[in-house]
Amino acid sequence: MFKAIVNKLNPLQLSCSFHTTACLNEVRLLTRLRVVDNSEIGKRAMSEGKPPRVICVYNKQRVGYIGDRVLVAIKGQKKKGILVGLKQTQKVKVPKFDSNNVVLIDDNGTPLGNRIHVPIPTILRTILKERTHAKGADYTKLLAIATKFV
Amino acid sequence: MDNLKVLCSKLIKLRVDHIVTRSAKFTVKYRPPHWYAPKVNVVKDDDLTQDNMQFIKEVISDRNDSQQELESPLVQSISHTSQQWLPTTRRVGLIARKIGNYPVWSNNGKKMQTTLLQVVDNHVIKYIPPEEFKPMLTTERNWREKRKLGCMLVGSETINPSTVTKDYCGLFNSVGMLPKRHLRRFMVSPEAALPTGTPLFATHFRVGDYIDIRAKTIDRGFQGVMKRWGFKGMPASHGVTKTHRRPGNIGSGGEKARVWPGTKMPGHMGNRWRIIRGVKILRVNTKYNVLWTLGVAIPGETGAMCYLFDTVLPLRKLKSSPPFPTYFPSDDLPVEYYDECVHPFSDPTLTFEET
Amino acid sequence: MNQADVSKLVSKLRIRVPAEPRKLRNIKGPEGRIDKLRKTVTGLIKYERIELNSNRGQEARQYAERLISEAIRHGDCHKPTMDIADYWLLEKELIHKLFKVLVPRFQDSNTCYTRLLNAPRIIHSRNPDKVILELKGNPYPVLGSNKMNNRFLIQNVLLDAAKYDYRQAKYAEFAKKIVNKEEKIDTTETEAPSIEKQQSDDKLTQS
Amino acid sequence: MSLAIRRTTELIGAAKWFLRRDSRVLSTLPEKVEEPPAELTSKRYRRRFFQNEAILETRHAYPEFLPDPNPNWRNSLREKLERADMLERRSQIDIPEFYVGSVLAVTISDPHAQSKTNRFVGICIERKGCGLRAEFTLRNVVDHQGLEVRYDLYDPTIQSIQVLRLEKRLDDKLFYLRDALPEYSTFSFDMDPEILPEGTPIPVNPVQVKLKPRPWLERWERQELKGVSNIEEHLKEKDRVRRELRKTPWEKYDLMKQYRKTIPIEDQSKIWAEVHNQLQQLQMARKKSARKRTFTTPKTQLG
Repeated sequence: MFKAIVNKLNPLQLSCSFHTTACLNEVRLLTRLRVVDNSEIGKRAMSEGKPPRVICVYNKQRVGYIGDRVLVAIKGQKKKGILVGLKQTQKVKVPKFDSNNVVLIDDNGTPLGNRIHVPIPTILRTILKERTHAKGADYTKLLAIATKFV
Repeated sequence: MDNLKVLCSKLIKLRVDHIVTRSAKFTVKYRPPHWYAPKVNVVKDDDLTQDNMQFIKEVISDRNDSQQELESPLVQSISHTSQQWLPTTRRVGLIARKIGNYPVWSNNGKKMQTTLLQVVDNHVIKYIPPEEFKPMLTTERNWREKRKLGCMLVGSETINPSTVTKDYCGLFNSVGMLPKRHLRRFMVSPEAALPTGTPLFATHFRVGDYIDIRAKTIDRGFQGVMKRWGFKGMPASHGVTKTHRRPGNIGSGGEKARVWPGTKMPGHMGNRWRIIRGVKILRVNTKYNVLWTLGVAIPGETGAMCYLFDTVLPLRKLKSSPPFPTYFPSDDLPVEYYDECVHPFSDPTLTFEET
Repeated sequence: MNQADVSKLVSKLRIRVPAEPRKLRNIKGPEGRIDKLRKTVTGLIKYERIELNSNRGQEARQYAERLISEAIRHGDCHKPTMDIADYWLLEKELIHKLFKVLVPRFQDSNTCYTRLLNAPRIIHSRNPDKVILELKGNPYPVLGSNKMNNRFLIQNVLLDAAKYDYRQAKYAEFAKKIVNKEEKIDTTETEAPSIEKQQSDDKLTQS
Repeated sequence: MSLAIRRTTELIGAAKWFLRRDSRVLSTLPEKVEEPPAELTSKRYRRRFFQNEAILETRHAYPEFLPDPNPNWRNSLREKLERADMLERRSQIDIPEFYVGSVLAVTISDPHAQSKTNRFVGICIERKGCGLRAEFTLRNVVDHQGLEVRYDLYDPTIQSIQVLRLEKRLDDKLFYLRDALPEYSTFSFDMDPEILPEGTPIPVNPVQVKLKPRPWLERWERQELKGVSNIEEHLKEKDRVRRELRKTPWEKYDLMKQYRKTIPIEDQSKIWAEVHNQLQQLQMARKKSARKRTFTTPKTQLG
């Protein structure tokens, strides 16, 4: 309600005028992500202006790096996702993205959507192959729905 | 008058007693090794004429040239001393200067940071066999009998003899060498002994070998606990006042109500001798005598001196015989030696094959 | 490692430049520091010899050297150099002095343009160390020791004698070598000439 | 013959000197006091100076050959070895001359990719580091997604660096493209290389980008950027006041600060004298191969 009034008062100012993110651009608890696949829930969340928030990063550092699994809160549901692009400064030859991108998956590693509409770093191919175990979840299905690699 | 005499005698006794009590407690803690001589610069204030200054320079350069012309004494002695290298023998080390670091790339495309160590003008000054070697006093009792290693003095970087003391200069003059800026002892097995004047080169070590490096760390002065020991400090806000970078508690109460020895506290950081063990040699330049070693953790800033010797780590020890007792000087060497994991810059671009 | 700035070209200073600049304590911060140095540089150009606290003297020396080297390199037709001179010299008539007097004076010199000497210090005093900063070629009497080289001092007499002996020995050896070579050519013998160990000077071994 | 050449060079030097004098007469600034012996020396000095200047111009194209100016990290032998290694790498692949603002296409051999090679096209927004540590960053917008890739210039996995558009921009660093509208950093991957006629100076692109509304990644208003047009629209009074307070006009005149950031001429000319010949030869070889390529391509099309 209040936000709507503020938006009406100054239509140019779309968001608050100061930074609310950490300067390192790390993906940590409660970071907003951008869903880049065409899953139904993801598309709706992004179009409504309610991007998902990280509620758990499945690694020891609790900071998400490229290819890490995260648990996100999206549209009142808990979904798992894989980080496929980061804002943080990357190593040489690994692309740095302008937004933190996530692809939603289910527990078996199958993506919820069937297309990814942004480029994906090639290093993800190696990382996801390493993470995949014979009897566990198969994350390499994500690579099959990618449209472009950089 | 009598009173004064009595007082004086009492005082004398007092003084004598005092000294006696002190001397009973007094022990020799440190005596510098016998080859150590102070090396302070002589203040040059003799009003010499221009002509005589020139003359002194000429003599020094002549002596320098004559030393350069001397060939390695190994040439004569190597033929009859055919000692075999064993895993237990200890070879002589090198004195090197840290000249910076830059990356090299490995064969799988990974970037590796390397430190460059330049072996500058190293010569064997003297060998003292184990029987004659009497090092400084220590608290250990039977230490001297156990000693089976000889002492090898190695010097690096010839300097102007008029800039060092007579004592220091005499040490080199007695063996017919010009004084060196850095003098260092290496403990070696008797079979690895070398004659005086043997030049040591970077090829003393091979690529792929592991070495230990001893050097002085960067002097950082008096530092607090956060920098010196990596403590976390305390929060910047939330009601915290005046204690953002302080150590906090340093002890508990009760019987342990004191500061325990070894507690990490603020103090002087750096400027102390440290050894980094098991550093791999990736590349050797024979023209400039430069070693490329893996990693940037070699102590000291750029331009610091460091001492290199074969590693003592059991798993990285030398497997096969290195150049023993040292590298035998010869012509027709390749300028560069590369380890097999290193991609030389003169090689064509790396490509990966599809699997 | 940072890339060097390529937009500007500067001449090398002939003095040792420390890696870090010295902080001159000032209430106005970095701006006040530059103001202080401007006053000092102006004073140096004006009076050619000044006495200062050591840290300020060491710092002002670098700026004065840079100013003169810029003036020599670009001359007075270069707008940015004029701007710099205008900023650093608070008294504007000194700009003329810089370009008309100091530039011709230092144009062909191979050494630095200024001299920094330690001023005499009162022992056990709590005053800061003082230095004397001067431009070279100034009209004042020379500071520091002005000892003439005396040929008749004992060390010079001894060295003269040693020099004579040394040179004689050297020439003799040269002559011997040449004779040996000639003999070699004549008889084609393969004997290497014995290298005599050069006599070392007493003075050298002592010092 | 050689004497005649020397004569002509002397004449040219004298002519240049006269020109300088004339301009000085015209200007209102006071003329320098001149003495006959000083004239000769200054003439010789100037001639040497002009010869030197040509070599020194190389510094813009190959800034990574200059070492870090921090005296604590400098060592002449290490710098020499490093330069030798750089030239050896340059003899293997053609690393062209490019600047911040040029559009490049980089092909690397990538063990992660399916075809084991990877090509990226983008505008160079930053060049940093010296020696073998030299890096550059490319930026592009692909599928409405901004991307930046950092490359080591002397990485042996780089197969080729191709300059698609050789030009400079108004600023040294183009980080503001991250906050600019995406069309300013969008470049298609199948862009054709634009060939500059030989001998032309590098063109400066005077384009001024439009920034998106705030929030921004950095405080662009404080950086005195020339390549941004609409920075004032997004500022409030508070920002303008803060900008005025943070200005450091004296830094322009801090002579020692400049000195500590640069390598002096005497050191530079030594470095360039060492590498200039080899760089020139590499450049010639590159031109030759480029000419060959232009001749061979129509043939293949016909066949």
